[in-house]
Amino acid sequence: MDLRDAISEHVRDGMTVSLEGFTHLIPFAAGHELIRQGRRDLTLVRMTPDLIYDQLIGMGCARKLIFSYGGNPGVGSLHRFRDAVENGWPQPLEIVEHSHAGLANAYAAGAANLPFGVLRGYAGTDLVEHNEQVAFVDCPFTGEQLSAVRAVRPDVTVIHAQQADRHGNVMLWGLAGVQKEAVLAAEVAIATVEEIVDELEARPHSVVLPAWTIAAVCHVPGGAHPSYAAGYSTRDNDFYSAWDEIARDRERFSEWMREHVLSKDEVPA
Amino acid sequence: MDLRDAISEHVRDGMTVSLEGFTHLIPFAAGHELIRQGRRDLTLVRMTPDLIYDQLIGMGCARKLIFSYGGNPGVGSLHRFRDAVENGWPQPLEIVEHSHAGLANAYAAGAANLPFGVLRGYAGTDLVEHNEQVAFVDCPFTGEQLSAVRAVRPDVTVIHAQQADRHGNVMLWGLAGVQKEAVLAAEVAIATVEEIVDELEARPHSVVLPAWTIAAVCHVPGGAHPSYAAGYSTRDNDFYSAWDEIARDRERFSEWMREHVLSKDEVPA
Amino acid sequence: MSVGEAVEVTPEELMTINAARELRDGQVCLVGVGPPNAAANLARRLQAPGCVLVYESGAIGAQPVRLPLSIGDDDLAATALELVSVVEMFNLWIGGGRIDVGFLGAAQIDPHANLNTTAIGSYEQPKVRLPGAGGAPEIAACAKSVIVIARQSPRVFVEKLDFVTSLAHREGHTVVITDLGVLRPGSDGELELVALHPGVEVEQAREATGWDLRVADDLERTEPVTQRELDELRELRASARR
Amino acid sequence: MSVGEAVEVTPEELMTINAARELRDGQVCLVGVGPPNAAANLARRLQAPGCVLVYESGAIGAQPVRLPLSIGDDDLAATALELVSVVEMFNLWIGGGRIDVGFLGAAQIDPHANLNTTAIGSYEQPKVRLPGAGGAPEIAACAKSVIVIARQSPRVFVEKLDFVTSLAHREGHTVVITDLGVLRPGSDGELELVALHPGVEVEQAREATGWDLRVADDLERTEPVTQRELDELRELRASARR
Repeated sequence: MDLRDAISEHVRDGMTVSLEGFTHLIPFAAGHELIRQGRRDLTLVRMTPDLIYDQLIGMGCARKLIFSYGGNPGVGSLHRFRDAVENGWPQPLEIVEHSHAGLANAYAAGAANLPFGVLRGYAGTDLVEHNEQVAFVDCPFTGEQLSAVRAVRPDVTVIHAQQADRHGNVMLWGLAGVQKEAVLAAEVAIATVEEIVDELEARPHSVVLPAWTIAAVCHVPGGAHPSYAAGYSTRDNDFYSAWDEIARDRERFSEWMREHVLSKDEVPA
Repeated sequence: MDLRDAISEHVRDGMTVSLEGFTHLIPFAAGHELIRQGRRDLTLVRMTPDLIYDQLIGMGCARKLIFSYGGNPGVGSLHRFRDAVENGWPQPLEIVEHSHAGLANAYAAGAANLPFGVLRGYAGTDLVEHNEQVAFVDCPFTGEQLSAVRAVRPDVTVIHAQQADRHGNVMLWGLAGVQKEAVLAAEVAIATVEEIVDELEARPHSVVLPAWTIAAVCHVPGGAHPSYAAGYSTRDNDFYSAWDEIARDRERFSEWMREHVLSKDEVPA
Repeated sequence: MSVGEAVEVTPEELMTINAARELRDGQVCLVGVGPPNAAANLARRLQAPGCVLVYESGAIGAQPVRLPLSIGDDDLAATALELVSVVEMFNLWIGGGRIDVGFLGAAQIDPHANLNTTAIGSYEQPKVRLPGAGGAPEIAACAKSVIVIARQSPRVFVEKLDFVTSLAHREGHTVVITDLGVLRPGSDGELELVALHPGVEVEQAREATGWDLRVADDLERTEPVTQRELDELRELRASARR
Repeated sequence: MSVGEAVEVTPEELMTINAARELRDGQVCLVGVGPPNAAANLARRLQAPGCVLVYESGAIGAQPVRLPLSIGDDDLAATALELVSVVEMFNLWIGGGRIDVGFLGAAQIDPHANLNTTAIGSYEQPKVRLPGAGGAPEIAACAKSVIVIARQSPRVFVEKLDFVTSLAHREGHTVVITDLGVLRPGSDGELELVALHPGVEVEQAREATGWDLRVADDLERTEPVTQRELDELRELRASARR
């Protein structure tokens, strides 16, 4: 399926959308397509907003962000995220802020069709008072108090994977992040893939999402750049570093997006 | 390490012991060693007691059983388990009875160092009133009532795996059951393995338990028989069928155990 | 037992074939040992080649060549699209509501299709201690629909269960297939006889039920077992012994 | 900055090398990006070759040849003993209490070693919006011990945090390594200066702390950085750029 069609069919303004991938396999091409189609008022969910949500936020696609770590890993700030939170540019951004463990368990609860997940952590931190999706429960056996996170159930989850077969089964391998949970927690899932193969062959650390869990598979080689797909590409660390300068300035950011995203057609940056 | 030494060093009378493996990779040799060493008053934990606990129960090793399905899969009853529950032979057996989902989540909670796990299910069933390790919790966000299971934390978990390397890292593959959770929930874990290799090589669906999670690795080829180790053996379905006759009669059972377990030395049945 | 014109079938074959007929292409089926296993694999050889088999042992999309004897056979793992841990199977796949059809059996079934697989007699001092719950409570609670396979007799179809192991009473979601016919819950949840197998009379079904059995106004007949259905089932069964 | 006799090091090198010295062979270390990453990999090249590196991205027992730039580099996955999902990493490995040493950084640290990585100024209208929690709260709560690496200045070492992101104040479990020296919590949990790096005076440390800094009676000196430590660290750093 064409990525353009998959996005326009499944993602509407105001929806809750998760583009997952923990450093590895981030679905940049799908994020760019959301930008090109001008989606607005999205609630974006991602553990690490990373450059992809920096771009979506800077382009005014997001009303709300549910996240757990908003930095440029190994580089520094996400300037568009910061500008939105600090100065409301290009529009105010409501934030719902978890720890990694909290948001991972919120996805896992969603995938298990449970209304909440239980974990240690949060106690004593200021995260609790600023996030209504965190609460406490008492263990019915020991009385110990634990934290609870409200399940995340995205309307649409998008992932990037290495392969799909002709039946639409999707396989990824390497660092698998929370993609399985994010896909299974969602109403609808879309996968972009590096390659369509006749037959998937299980391999070390491979994760398969059966065709009946994925609404649309789109063939988008390089769709994770500047993130990477193990076996197909390597992380473009230079671009991650360069982004710091690009995103620091509103003008330069907008210009870069015009040149590299808005004027392109399904080609990753 | 010698299996005899591993068992005698780590398992003492009265302990809570889990020998896991879901149809595949059941640690029979270790169970037989427990019988030979005459362990008593054990609390045995296993989702499917299977023939291995039928043998331990019939030999009087168990005071209590925590389980979720006490049948001979595809064959019928576990007669020694039934005789203990129905007639208290050779001694009364206290039972704590879960559903599969309940006990699996009890292991998972134990492995996560949480006092309880949350799931759907149990509501409306009579399991609840007969199992104090099941309770209910209210979702702090939606008010929905869900069931909770008390974490299982065995003193010792024993598993059988295909391979270990010379550092003591253990690898299994194929149907992985709840072994990872059972190992990580336990105070101490013992693994019997088919083969010791120089270097583990990850393969499709392989699960590695690092050396620092396993107290003792014992080289016991065939240690899962009549269960199996994918890549090394196949399930001895004939023995599972034959067990029905052997275990039906107390005398015949005792004789079989004398001949095939008590008089042997670390040789699986 | 003589059914329809010519084909001779055992009660278990009759139940298995009628259960197999319930399955549709593309459905995701959670399969246990015994008749469910045979029914699901039979359906894949007949009208539902694209029926997806899921085993609680962790095999998703298994395509066993031979009929597996246990749900943990290597053939299931080796042919599966994916393997997952048992915890993941129950939490993300069964609990997550991804099973279209779950199969259940029972030693006792009540008028609302609740099931007992735990004990006959009292729980503390059972006359017969049964295997217990296994995956049944969650399959009953979380699968989109449930097929119960059970021989119909007053000892099995009882007014009140000795022990409630699983609740499979959700309306429109449950079908009970017996050696005499087919039952489905009515609008109030009580089971109703909706079809009889060829050659079976209503009175037989009533006598084989431990309560006053409701019979649908438009009681139907199940289609006679065809030679093809029987041949495929027997070949499947034989394959398990090879 | 001149340290000891001869070796010239930057403040970050000084902190990294002193953090690396804390690690012991066989310890399981949860490693983040930046100095922790360098410190843990440096320790593996020096006194702790058997130190086990765990990355929250899911790599257990990673043995990167080059210093990884992000915690999700392919080199980590390719050399790891095992890969797990992020949910499993946080629940079974970090939450399960299997980490011996966790590394944390902070924009602000208070007298009880609580950490702020969320925001400077008010939360709703921050002067500086920082990345946020990440894995820090659970690492702080669940690791058996914690090493905090932070440049010592009154802006960082503050009496009261603008935001409490993580609580790392458990007695005996925390060490704070700065460019001036080493701090550990005393019996009441308040941080105490226990060592100064060579050439640093107590007064410098006091001035660089936003509260009245406690100094241990038996204040020690850290060992001067050796040429070998520095060479290994610089080679490691250079490897990241290759």
